[in-house]
Amino acid sequence: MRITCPLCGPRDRREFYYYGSEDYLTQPEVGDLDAVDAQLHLRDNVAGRVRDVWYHEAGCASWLVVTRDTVSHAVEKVELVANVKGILAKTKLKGGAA
Amino acid sequence: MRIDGKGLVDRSAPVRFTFDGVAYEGFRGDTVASALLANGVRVVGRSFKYHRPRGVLTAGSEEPNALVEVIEVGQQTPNVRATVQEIFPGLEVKSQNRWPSLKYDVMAVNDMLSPFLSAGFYYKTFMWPRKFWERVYEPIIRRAAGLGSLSGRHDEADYEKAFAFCDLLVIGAGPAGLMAAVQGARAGVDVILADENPVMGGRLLADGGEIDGRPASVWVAEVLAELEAAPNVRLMVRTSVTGAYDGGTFSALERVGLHVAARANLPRECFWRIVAGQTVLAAGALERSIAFADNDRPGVMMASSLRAYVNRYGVSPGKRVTIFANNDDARLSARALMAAGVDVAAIVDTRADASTLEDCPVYAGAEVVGTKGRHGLSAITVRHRGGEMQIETDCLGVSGGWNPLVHLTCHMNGRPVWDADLAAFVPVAGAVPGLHAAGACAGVFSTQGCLADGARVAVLALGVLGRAVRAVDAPVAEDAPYAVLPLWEVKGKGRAWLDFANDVTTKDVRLAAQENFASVEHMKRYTTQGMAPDQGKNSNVGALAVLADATGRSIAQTGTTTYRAPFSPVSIAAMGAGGRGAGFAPQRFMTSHGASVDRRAPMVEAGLWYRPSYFPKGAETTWREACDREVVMVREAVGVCDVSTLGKIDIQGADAARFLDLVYTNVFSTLPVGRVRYGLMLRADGHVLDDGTTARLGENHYLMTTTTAAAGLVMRHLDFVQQAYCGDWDVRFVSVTENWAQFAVAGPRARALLASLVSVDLPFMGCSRVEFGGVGARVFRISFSGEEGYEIAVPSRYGEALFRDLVARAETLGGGPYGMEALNVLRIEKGFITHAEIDGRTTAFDIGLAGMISARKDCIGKAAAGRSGLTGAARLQMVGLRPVMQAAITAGAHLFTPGDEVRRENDQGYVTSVGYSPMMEGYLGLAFLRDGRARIGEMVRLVDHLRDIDVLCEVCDPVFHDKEGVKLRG
Amino acid sequence: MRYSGLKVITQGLFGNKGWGPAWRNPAPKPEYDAIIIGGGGHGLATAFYLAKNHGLTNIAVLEKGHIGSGNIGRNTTIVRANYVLPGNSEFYSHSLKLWEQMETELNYNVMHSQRGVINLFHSDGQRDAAVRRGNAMINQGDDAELLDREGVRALVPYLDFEQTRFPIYGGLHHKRGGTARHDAVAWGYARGADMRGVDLIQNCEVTGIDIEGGRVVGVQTTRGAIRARKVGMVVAGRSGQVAAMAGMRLPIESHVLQAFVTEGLKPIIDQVVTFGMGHFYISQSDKGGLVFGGDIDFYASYASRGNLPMVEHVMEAGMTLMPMIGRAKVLRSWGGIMDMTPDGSPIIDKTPVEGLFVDAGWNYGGFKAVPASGWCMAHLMATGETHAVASKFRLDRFRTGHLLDEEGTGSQHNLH
Amino acid sequence: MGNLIAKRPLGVDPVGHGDLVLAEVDLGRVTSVAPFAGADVARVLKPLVFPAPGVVSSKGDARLVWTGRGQAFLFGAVPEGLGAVAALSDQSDGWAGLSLTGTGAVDVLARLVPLDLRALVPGQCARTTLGHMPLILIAVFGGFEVLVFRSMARSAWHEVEQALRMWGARAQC
Repeated sequence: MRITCPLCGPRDRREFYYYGSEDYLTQPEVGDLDAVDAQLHLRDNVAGRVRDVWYHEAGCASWLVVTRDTVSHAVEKVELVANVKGILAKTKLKGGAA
Repeated sequence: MRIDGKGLVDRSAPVRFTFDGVAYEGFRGDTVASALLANGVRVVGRSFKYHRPRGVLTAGSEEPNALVEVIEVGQQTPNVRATVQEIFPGLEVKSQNRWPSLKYDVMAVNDMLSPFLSAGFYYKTFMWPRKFWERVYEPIIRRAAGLGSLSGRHDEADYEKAFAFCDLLVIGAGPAGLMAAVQGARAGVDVILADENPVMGGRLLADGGEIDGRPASVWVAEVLAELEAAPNVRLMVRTSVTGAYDGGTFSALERVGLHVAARANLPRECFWRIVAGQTVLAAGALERSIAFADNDRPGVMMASSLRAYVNRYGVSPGKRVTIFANNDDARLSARALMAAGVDVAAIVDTRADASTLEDCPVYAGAEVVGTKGRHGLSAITVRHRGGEMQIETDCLGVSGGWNPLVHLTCHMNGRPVWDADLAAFVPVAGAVPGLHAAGACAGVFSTQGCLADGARVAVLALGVLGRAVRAVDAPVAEDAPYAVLPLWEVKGKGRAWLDFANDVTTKDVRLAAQENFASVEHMKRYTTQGMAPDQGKNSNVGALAVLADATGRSIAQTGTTTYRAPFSPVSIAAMGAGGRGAGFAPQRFMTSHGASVDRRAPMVEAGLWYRPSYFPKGAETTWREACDREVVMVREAVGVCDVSTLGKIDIQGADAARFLDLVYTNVFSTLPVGRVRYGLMLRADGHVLDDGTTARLGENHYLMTTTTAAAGLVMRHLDFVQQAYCGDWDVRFVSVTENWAQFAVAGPRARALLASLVSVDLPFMGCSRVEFGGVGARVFRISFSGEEGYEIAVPSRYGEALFRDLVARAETLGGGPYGMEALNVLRIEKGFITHAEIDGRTTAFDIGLAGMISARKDCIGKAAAGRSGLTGAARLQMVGLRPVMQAAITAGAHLFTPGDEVRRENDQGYVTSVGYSPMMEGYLGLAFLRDGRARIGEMVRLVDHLRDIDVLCEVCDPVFHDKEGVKLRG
Repeated sequence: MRYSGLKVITQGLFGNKGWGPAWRNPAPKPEYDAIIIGGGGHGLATAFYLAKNHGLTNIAVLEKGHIGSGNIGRNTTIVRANYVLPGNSEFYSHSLKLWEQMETELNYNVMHSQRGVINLFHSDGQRDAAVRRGNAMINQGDDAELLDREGVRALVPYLDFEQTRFPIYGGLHHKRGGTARHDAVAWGYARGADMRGVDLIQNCEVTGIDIEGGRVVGVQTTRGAIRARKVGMVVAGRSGQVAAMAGMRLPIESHVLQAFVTEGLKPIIDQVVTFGMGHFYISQSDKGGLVFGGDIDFYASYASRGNLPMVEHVMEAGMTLMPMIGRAKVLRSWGGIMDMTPDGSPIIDKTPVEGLFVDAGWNYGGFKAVPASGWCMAHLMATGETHAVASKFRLDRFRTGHLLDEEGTGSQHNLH
Repeated sequence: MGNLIAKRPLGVDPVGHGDLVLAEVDLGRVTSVAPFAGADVARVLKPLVFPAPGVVSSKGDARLVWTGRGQAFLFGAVPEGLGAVAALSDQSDGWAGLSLTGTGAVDVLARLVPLDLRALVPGQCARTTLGHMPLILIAVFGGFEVLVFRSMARSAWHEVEQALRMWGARAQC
């Protein structure tokens, strides 16, 4: 399997670490157990097109959202997590006392 | 029998080798099979189940019968295809799966018992008495089964792996593959042409026909010369492409050193990972057999292999040969044999309208119904229109038609489709993205057709690569239509083999159907057909045709089993090249490694790192003596320990403080510059990820420390949090673990030691930049031992020198170096945790640090940590344990309430860490105990069944040493 | 027809003409008392125990392909009861006891071979973890024995004790652990269920789950609608898709686990050996093939095939641990689709839909669980009550934080 | 205290086959540079430029080698004022440098590096792996510079050296 890192170009799967569904990108608010469940556990688990989160661990250290097919393993699109719009909006970040 | 003037072997280079201890002579270019056939050796192995004598069946890697062991000094390779193994001087080959000898094999008794050994018989018996399975039945079955043997000795040979990249990969160098490669070469793209044979040309060399009116081998040589001269072409011989994977990645096995005697540094095999833009699969086709009674005798061979032996090796496999076929292609073999002067006794053609042009008896509409010959074929029985007759013959070439080698097209779950005209499965286009089948593997069987198809498909692939080219003109070659009348089995009495390698007959397949193992997968698994070393290459289509017949379905309805990688077997050593010994994972050495080894410290693995276990001294004979001394040394004087393996992450930026507040449970934005704070990090799921200290080096500059084990994990986590949640924050971080060598100096005399080096006055949890003789260094006043402690960091190049210097200074103060054992005791005495305690299931609540989750802010994992299951009295909580009567205790023991029966239902917890405290003259333990903090002062029963320990312990606060932290603060 | 050695001989004497079908091919009825979706090991065992233990025989197993075509036919056949956490311990202990009587119970030789499982450890810390595990096994009533380095050497002398990257400190020996012939387990349960009247309906894919007023009333299939007031989803690998038909999201992500078998070899590996540091395990089948594997490929997949990085990792692990297998040739690789849960432990529970039950999330440990899973799922479907040994396998435990995380790797589906 | 003695990560002599040479190289001063958000690093870096992914910016002996997302390694002196616009960390002691130059350098590294090395030409670099080790690979004239973690230098040397030996034996075959 090869993934085209937006920074490094096409690379072998061995350079990447897989985290899981893009559900992980939504940080839950304290007290919202539904959101915790949704972030950490419940999955659509589609046999087909999914968006999941990878890390170019042996490369540029970018976190990536990879759009691909879980049946054919075809990779359709690779984006930098940092560039994926809407993540920050979905995450009502309360951290950072400073 | 060698035929003069035929074959491509080097007649000027005789090669001697042995088979079962007998010396034989062949020529350079021979395989073991061709050389043995040339020497008239017919029986080369015994079959898997019935131990019937077996001879060479094919001339290729699909060989199911002629599997042998290649013997080296102290090592052997089992299940080597005699049809692939090239001979070289000194080669030693042995037959296998027989005892005591190939000729007289005791297990051949199985052949007599065959009525009771039908498909799946073992599922119906051997059930009583129950204990007999492991003790009696299974050992007998295991010994009888299996083929060759491993030596049981480490494989010390060299193997390698490599990566290759190309625009166009061409698999197979027969007519289609050569044309495709030429097309690619001329288009100027990077081409790799891989072929499993030692010489390229494929069936052009075996068939021995003509191209453009000249011998095909001449055309092959010209094409190869062109390809070899092209800088953009890489020719890979002896290279079998074994698997198709995602993204245009293919695996391939190159036999690098198997055709020569072993020599230093020459790898036996190389496992290639080839990444191709586009791929032309020109793998060819395999001839298939016809099942008839006793069709497994030595001397019964595939018809096409006969001409391969004649044309490639100059060998006739028999003196008086017959051909049994249902198609025209087999006539090529008859003609090749006759042209070489071999007596062809007859052609038995199943087709009533078969031509009778050959210069030998041709029986049209006839079938072979039986064979004779105990250790090799002596006669066949033919049923023809006029009745039955016997023909004396020592070699029978069988052809049931051809099966395209669709395997690689199916490695991504594709299924081939049935082509009724060809009576064969053909590949489906697009089943492997970027891979295009050409020639015989696409169902094009004439030489002319293959040549043209190779060019056509290469043009298609080049088009995808953006190179619009015209197909080069194919040369003129044989272009006969492929005429076949399907016949899978000759029905009649006796056993008719489908799968030679696993001894599966048509009866077995019919029995499977009778018992309703009617799906092709059920039949395969019930009969084991297709599960032998040839993976059914010789039998799958025939077997499912018989199954289709038995179940009243068509072959297309019956379908195939799944084709899976590897196409041909690949040694574990090749795919695992580099993994041997220490190669499995990189070794990480601290700068003090050599200095520790100099002091005879046993170096033990800590993840990928090596750390000193202890530093033996004088007459000490056990690790405990050294450890006890080192602990006392730190408690009473001063000790030095290399802690460089801890992860160090340099964090900078205007939002660095805010970022740390997000990833740590506690607050770091309030930490003054020049101070250090202990921090706790949670995973997103609210469990403890890691702990460590972080120093504030400047207003916007922090240095984070992680545990050794979690260094990589934490880096990944920080990258995630930053990129996913706060990509717009101004924070930058980079690992500086490797850049700094860091040493702990701990003990009541640590301050004195430090003072001898540098003048610095640090408060507890303070840090400062210092200089040693021009070298910039950092000092942190932190402690993992409970004593006054400092950690001194210098650039790694100075690490060894500083370690030696610190140890020397410590020794003048009554101290010295200490290792992991002492470090562990010291931290247990102090109740400090390691990953023995934070094992991934632990919450902040469990370790008594729930208060560290700041209420003033959010942090990663806080939401999930709020789940009811992560806190409360039902959780196991960390406590200290002290055994009564100074008994020994052990980590891994479980805890019970005294008086309770020792069983799972009453389990109260377990011990994570144990050390012997020389200061307290007794064992101390850290443990997780149900509702533990409420039970301090109570007694628990500690039970370690595995080490026969059963003692009462007092539950204590986990901090045994200096509870108030007086010594720590100095 | 009862199987026995005598029957094999008498049938053999008469050309094996008398063996009848191992199971029938019934047409689906319009209605059953209960339906099991999934004719794999767990589904067949559920049907068998519904019939045998609870007398429920008007039931059907619906299988989209042929029975045993999922992970029961695509695993490395290891049977063991060596879990550390309460909740898992009692379940796998119960399962192992059922394995030990399976041949008698099914009158089918599943070749359950208690040849022993050796889990190696490579550091003091790993020894402590192994001891904790071994003690948990003994506390549960199962067997465990601690081997030191020499103890390991006596049993498996071919390991590389000198040069391997992570030195062998010792091992945890679970003598009652071992292997079984995977397909035979499916066939044995299928035959047993069929004999008790269960309809095994192959080539029957469920395409919808009919729910009325919050309770299940039947299923839609490629062979028509079938009514039932109780439906069990036992479709590991495809749990997410089937649950979606009932409008549910499960705490499951599907992953591919590869495994490998070599050409047949004379006996050389007599136990199951596992190498935790290298994520590698191996045994030798009765036919002689070395059967081995490693970790999942780590990315969500339904492809039932994997990629080279994990292939190579597994082979490299084999070469550092036991380089004597270097000359063995891998004959075949395959991939199974695993229901991976966030804590690595399974689910046997009711669902929010009345009458709809789920048995899922077996990660890569489902084979050894087959009998107890069937036993407990049958109990749940028949009585509506969770069986005592499966009481922790609740669907809502992730949400509440009552996790069964044997590996301690946290809520990440692919890390267990 | 007296001066501390500096040690090289490996301290080994070059090995080779034909004109192909594997040697340890002194990397000199190495500083990781990660520009702060919105900061004008271009002005300070001149004549070097902050490199695009996979690119080496060089002028004389000074080189700025891209090493990851938002990060480059500066080989040589640190320009004044750079610390105000970028996070700087000393990496001079964190990495071991090997050089592999001469005929066959691509073939030998192809045993260990999962990249099409023919496509990596001087002026380019890559973050990838050497076997199982993190790698900064820099294409230079006639070969490559191979940067690995200092602690892994021995393993890296061993693996490249072994690949070189086997490649040499093949060449003689």
